[in-house]
Amino acid sequence: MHISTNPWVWIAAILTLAIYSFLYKDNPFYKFAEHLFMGLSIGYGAVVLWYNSIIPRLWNPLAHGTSPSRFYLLIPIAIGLLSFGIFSKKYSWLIKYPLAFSVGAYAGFSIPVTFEASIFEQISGTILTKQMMATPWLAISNLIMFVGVITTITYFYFSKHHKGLLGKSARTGIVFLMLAFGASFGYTVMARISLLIGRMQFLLHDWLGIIK
Amino acid sequence: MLKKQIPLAITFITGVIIVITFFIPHPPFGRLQQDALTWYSVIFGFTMLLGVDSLVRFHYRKLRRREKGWWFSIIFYGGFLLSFITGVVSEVRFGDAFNINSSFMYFYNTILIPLQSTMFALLAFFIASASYRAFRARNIDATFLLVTAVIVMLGRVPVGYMLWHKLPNLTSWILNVLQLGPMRGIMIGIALGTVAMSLRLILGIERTYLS
Amino acid sequence: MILFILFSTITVKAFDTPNDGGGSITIKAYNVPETVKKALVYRKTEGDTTYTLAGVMSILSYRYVDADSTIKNGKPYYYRVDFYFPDTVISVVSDSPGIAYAQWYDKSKTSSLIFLIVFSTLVLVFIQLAKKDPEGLYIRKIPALDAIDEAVGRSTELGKPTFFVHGLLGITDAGTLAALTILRRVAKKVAEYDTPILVTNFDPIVMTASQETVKQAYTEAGRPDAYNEKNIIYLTYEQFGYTAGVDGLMVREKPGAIFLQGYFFAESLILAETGHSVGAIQIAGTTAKEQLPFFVAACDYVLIGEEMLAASSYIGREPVMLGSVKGADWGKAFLMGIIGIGVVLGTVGAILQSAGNGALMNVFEKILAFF
Amino acid sequence: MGFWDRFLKIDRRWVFLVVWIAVVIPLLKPLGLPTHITPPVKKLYDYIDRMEGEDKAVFLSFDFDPSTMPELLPMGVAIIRHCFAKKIPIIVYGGLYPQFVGMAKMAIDMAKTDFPDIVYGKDYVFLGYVPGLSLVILSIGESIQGTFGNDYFGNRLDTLPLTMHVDNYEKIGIVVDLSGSSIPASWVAYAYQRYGCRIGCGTTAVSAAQYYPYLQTGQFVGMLGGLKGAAEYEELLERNGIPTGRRTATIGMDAQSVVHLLIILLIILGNIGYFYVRRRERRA
Repeated sequence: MHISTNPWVWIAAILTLAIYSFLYKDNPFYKFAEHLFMGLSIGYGAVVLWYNSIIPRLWNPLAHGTSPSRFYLLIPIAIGLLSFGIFSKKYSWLIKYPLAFSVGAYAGFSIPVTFEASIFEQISGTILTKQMMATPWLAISNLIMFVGVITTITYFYFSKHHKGLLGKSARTGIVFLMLAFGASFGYTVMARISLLIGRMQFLLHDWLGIIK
Repeated sequence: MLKKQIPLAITFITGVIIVITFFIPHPPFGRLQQDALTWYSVIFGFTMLLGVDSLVRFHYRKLRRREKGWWFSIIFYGGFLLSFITGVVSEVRFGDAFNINSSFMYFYNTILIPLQSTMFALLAFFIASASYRAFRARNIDATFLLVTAVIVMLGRVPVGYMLWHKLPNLTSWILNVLQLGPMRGIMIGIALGTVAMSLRLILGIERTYLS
Repeated sequence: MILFILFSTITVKAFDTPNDGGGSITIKAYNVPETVKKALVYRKTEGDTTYTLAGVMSILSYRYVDADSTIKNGKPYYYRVDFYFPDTVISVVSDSPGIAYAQWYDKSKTSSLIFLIVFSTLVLVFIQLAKKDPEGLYIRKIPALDAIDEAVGRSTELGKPTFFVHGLLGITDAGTLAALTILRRVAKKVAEYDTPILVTNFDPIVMTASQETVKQAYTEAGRPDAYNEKNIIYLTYEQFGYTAGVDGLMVREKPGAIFLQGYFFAESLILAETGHSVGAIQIAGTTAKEQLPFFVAACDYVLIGEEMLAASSYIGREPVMLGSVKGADWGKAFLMGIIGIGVVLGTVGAILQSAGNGALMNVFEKILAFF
Repeated sequence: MGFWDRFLKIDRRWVFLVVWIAVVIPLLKPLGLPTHITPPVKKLYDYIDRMEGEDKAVFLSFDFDPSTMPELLPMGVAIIRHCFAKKIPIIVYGGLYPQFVGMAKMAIDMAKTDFPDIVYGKDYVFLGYVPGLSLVILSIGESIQGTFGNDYFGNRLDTLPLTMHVDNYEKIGIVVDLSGSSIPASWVAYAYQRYGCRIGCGTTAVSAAQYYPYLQTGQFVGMLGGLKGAAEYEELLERNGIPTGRRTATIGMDAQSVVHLLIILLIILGNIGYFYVRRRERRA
């Protein structure tokens, strides 16, 4: 056994144990670690927001920029400030302005971006090419993949009765969906357990030095 | 008018301008798209600030009223100030808060990270308890899900190979083929649903957000 | 001498960078021998006597995009590229000057434009048709939405509260907007049955929207007096803090029905597991495809991806909304048609190509390249 | 109340305890389950292995933070060890986001221990963070010296023998990106599709599924998926006589096997109880 002499390892280990104590029951140690974690990560988030957004996007252009158009940046700041209206009963409707802009902008951006990034990419991946049919096994696999795409889409067909061919296809689509969910389930479980193992190795190796 | 029509008009105009300028590189339109993105991120920054602000106020209220567990709010403020102040100090000292030698990154690596990964690792325990309490083969669909999950879980560890040496291959095939199709289908569905939703928002048909 | 002939075949072309807002010229080199080690691009304009260094050309793609801030539209720029070989340096001058222009239309985005037009037209046409003939509209059953009444009803019978848990994204997310519509339906039922509701929020803006939504639902149900703003609570703007908060409420209040609606991350499993353990009927909905498996395994009903986005049409049954859903469905049919045509063309093309006729394969490859 | 009723109502803390034991025991007493090598890992290993003696470098990018560290860090350590043992020059890049650089530092420190004759600047170089995200990937195609200027320690890159020689993708045999996000796709889009540089990928178990198509199309040379991928790479090092140090991933895999079996068992038991109780209630 080689117990760590590094105080930071000790701090990390104690905090790790404090969080695990939640598994027994909610207790002051867990609450302590949880609140510390919340405070640190919000503070961290604030620093990241400050240095990655506010400084390069607002401060630098406004303070050091030369182009006259930089003062347009004051408009979104003014709109953004309206958000703080929600803290007052009387002026809470002011938030509708930044909201209206955000929703409009987000919707506007998402339309072409969704086409390019999600739809086209998925479709061009689904259209079977010659390479995808190179061997019989590959051909069968890709055919199954193709059926999976089509039947899943038909499951999300809302404006028609799901009966007859559409009904059968939608039903197959659900089965495909469940198989896919099962696969993704298995993978996610694996990842979470890997994390747990990582933490345990930290406790047993880095901190207590029980395992080599 | 001030509370409904004008916001709707703002949504419509912003949305339409951004969609159209996507296709026009010629100035000033090409730049408009970029500017709108900057505006959006600035305004979005405020909504994030609002979240942080609400949280800070929440704990302030708890402290002032000495609500149950108020002293945890002191811990919250302690953590908040610790990372915020070290962030500022590191920026001044190193010119970059993210410099590996800065105290900010040191706190990040030695405290925040272990806390974060421990939080995520808690999920392993919940998965185990959900496995026997909640994951039920209620119907044939749920059965498909659970059986596939079990195959994948076995196929990705050495035990699976020992049980049946083709299991890893079957797992890869499930992931490559069986999973790919439906995931694509679901993505196409969500994408089309999002576009339809965006159109409804721009046209002012969907206006829940203004209620 | 042989080397010289080899080198002299290099040509350099300078042209306006396509599909941009101007201020940029592309320089491309052709027939460059692979032995080249480095290629530097120099620029001069009318009136300059010497070239100045513009940048380093990629020796894999043999392309350099000169977007220097000094470049003005409509003005000719002359380029020289120096190719460094192990033993010599060859300078090649572009055969004509490059002139930058701004384009009015980005050709590389044609496919998006076509889809945008087709899709919006479909949606708009069906909205118009729906307005004219509201009777002819149909929407398939979505069991998870039908189960709302049952869940709230059962919760009332048991004398337990109903929980509505928002996801972690803000109000611009399509899933959050859909969740608000679902909340409205839930709140209306709750008001009718006169049973308590608790709405938990992650985001302060979503919280104000939720307050308005619930208030309206109570008014619609004719019970504005029963609305209590304190039932819509803000928890925290931090993932695990939120999870712990909701968990604690579930364990203490033992709700009879739980709605988990919106975009969730890793916490989905913890919430669903705790909800299941207190014996509540759970109706989940999310567009987060990574979290769907956990909801499907642990909840009674789940709105899967797009089902959630169709919720506002399903619940409201307004012709305009239903029309947009129908339009989106035709969009799906259109996409499936394209995939189908692509597959047929590709297969037939491949067969014909192996028989010596590559024309169809060319068409197919053009279609693929279109995306 | 019968056995199954009580079993289904068991306090979940007992389950937590069993999970705890299932993780700790294999860590304390490794079972030594054999590691089966899968083709994507073998391909990546072989590709790097064949670079021995060639005049090209491996470019290893650490694009992850501690939340995925248990899965991805052992991959980084194993690949660095591979390069050190075979004297394949390696550029370790601290990643596209500033938070990632600590991971790379840790991996180098862990890998260095068994290779005393490795010289900094000649055998490996450590690059730090520069802003620009995908633009960084693009501009490495033009010039590494131009993009970074200095290494992580502040040395000018044009003074280090390795980076004097390797200045863009032309001299990079492979870029290996370790990430659980969409960043490997950016490396494919910019480094592979624009500059033809080959890409390998190490990713989390969760993300591996989404990257299988990249393997199929050959956009990735090979791929390490999750802790298992890392364990396979460690196994390949071991088989080829390369010092592996502490085989973090392999040790972890034993625990992983046991916990997977436990969870499967819990699902089965839970469902047996569920069906038993349901059938009895139907009869009643």
